[in-house]
Amino acid sequence: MITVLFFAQLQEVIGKERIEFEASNITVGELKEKLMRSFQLSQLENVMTAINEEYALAEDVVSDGDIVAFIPPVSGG
Amino acid sequence: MITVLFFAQLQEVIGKERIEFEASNITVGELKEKLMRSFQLSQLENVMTAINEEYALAEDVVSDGDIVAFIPPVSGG
Amino acid sequence: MSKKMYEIVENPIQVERVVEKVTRREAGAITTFIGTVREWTNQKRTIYLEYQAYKPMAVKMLTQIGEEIKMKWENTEVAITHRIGRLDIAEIAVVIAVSSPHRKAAYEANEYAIERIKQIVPIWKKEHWESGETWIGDQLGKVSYPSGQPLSVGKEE
Amino acid sequence: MSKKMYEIVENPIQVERVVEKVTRREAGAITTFIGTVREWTNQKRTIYLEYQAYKPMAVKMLTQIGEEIKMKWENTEVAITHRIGRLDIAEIAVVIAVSSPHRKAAYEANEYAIERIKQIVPIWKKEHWESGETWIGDQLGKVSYPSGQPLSVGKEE
Repeated sequence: MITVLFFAQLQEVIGKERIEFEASNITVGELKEKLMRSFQLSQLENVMTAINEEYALAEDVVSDGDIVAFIPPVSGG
Repeated sequence: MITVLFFAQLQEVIGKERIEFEASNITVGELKEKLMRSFQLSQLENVMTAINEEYALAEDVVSDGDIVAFIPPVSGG
Repeated sequence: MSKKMYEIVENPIQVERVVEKVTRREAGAITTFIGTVREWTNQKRTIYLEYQAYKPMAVKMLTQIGEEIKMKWENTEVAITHRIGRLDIAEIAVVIAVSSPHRKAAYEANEYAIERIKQIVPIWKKEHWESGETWIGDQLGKVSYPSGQPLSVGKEE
Repeated sequence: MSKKMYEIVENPIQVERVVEKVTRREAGAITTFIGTVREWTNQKRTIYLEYQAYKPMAVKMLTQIGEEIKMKWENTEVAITHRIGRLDIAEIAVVIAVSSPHRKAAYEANEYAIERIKQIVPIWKKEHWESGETWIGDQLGKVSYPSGQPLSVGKEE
């Protein structure tokens, strides 16, 4: 099971804070593709990704039990 | 009557916070000379002077009723 | 130390509390940056702001920024508290406190902290204007995303 | 405004009180500098400090520094409180708060304020070391005057 978290505008567009689904050995890039298709999102390109609270690259692999978060451009401070 | 104020090490050396004396149309430079003689102070050169709470130059004239302050190198902050 | 140096909170921030965390006998200088909610941005009037955070990761990133600072500026101590939720005009969103034996490092390290917060800490600000609302994205050159764009609403999986 | 923006006080300074004086709806950034009493200077240990001020002139000079800042950095607001008397280690000697719509100006103006205080404000610090006491003179390149020198004690006129 992979948990995916959404924040800010992504959370509003998708209408949920989190989703969970079965997958393993999928890369961050592949996961983005899958979500863009599933939610008909026109782009997730400039959205960064974190795996288990650490920033990740498109080629990093997501494993069972991981928490993946999509991080739209931040605006704290 | 001119009032002269002393601070910090100057105040301790002279042993007073203020002195008053009669004088008029004396320059800051002349006043310094006079005080160095009176109090046997070896130097007042790098001590700045204020007349009525404004920094003054050696050639500025002190008038009756003025408050003159000797300002040793400051160290606030 | 047992004090929480890096915090995400939901209630008003007391500046004094954050300053106390970095106060030390060996420090002579403490700088703080206090980010407050500004009413006007260009010609647009903000009514209130809403901050959201990915809390555990935000705390981790604030901690990382503190570690970066301690590597770059010798003998500094850092505390950062960021508030989330609804904030009204002039309320405090973030307080950064840096202590150091000397003032130059305290200023430089403090400014570094706010720059890094705007780059890597997963916190988002939603501006509520008189005329609508917008999530603000600072990270990639002040990109802003009016609701619903550039993402189009889709159905769930 | 009726708030005292520039003050010399004899009791502990509350950082929050100084910050409040510059908090405004149009400011998004407030920086503070907090000068505290440091225990160690090089190898010497300070037991406590004593600050003395030429009070009315010190307030005048702090006010002048504030005016200089407002000329140099648009739409800034400044408040400075300096404490005098006896101060123990880690106590606050000075708080400078600057607010501005944008953070860059708030940092720069704040640093300018502390530099100017060390140049023109008639306040003096006496260090009480383990081994004695010294009035410190920062103004002309860190000159210090061990008591009784370079001035020699004389009789009154």
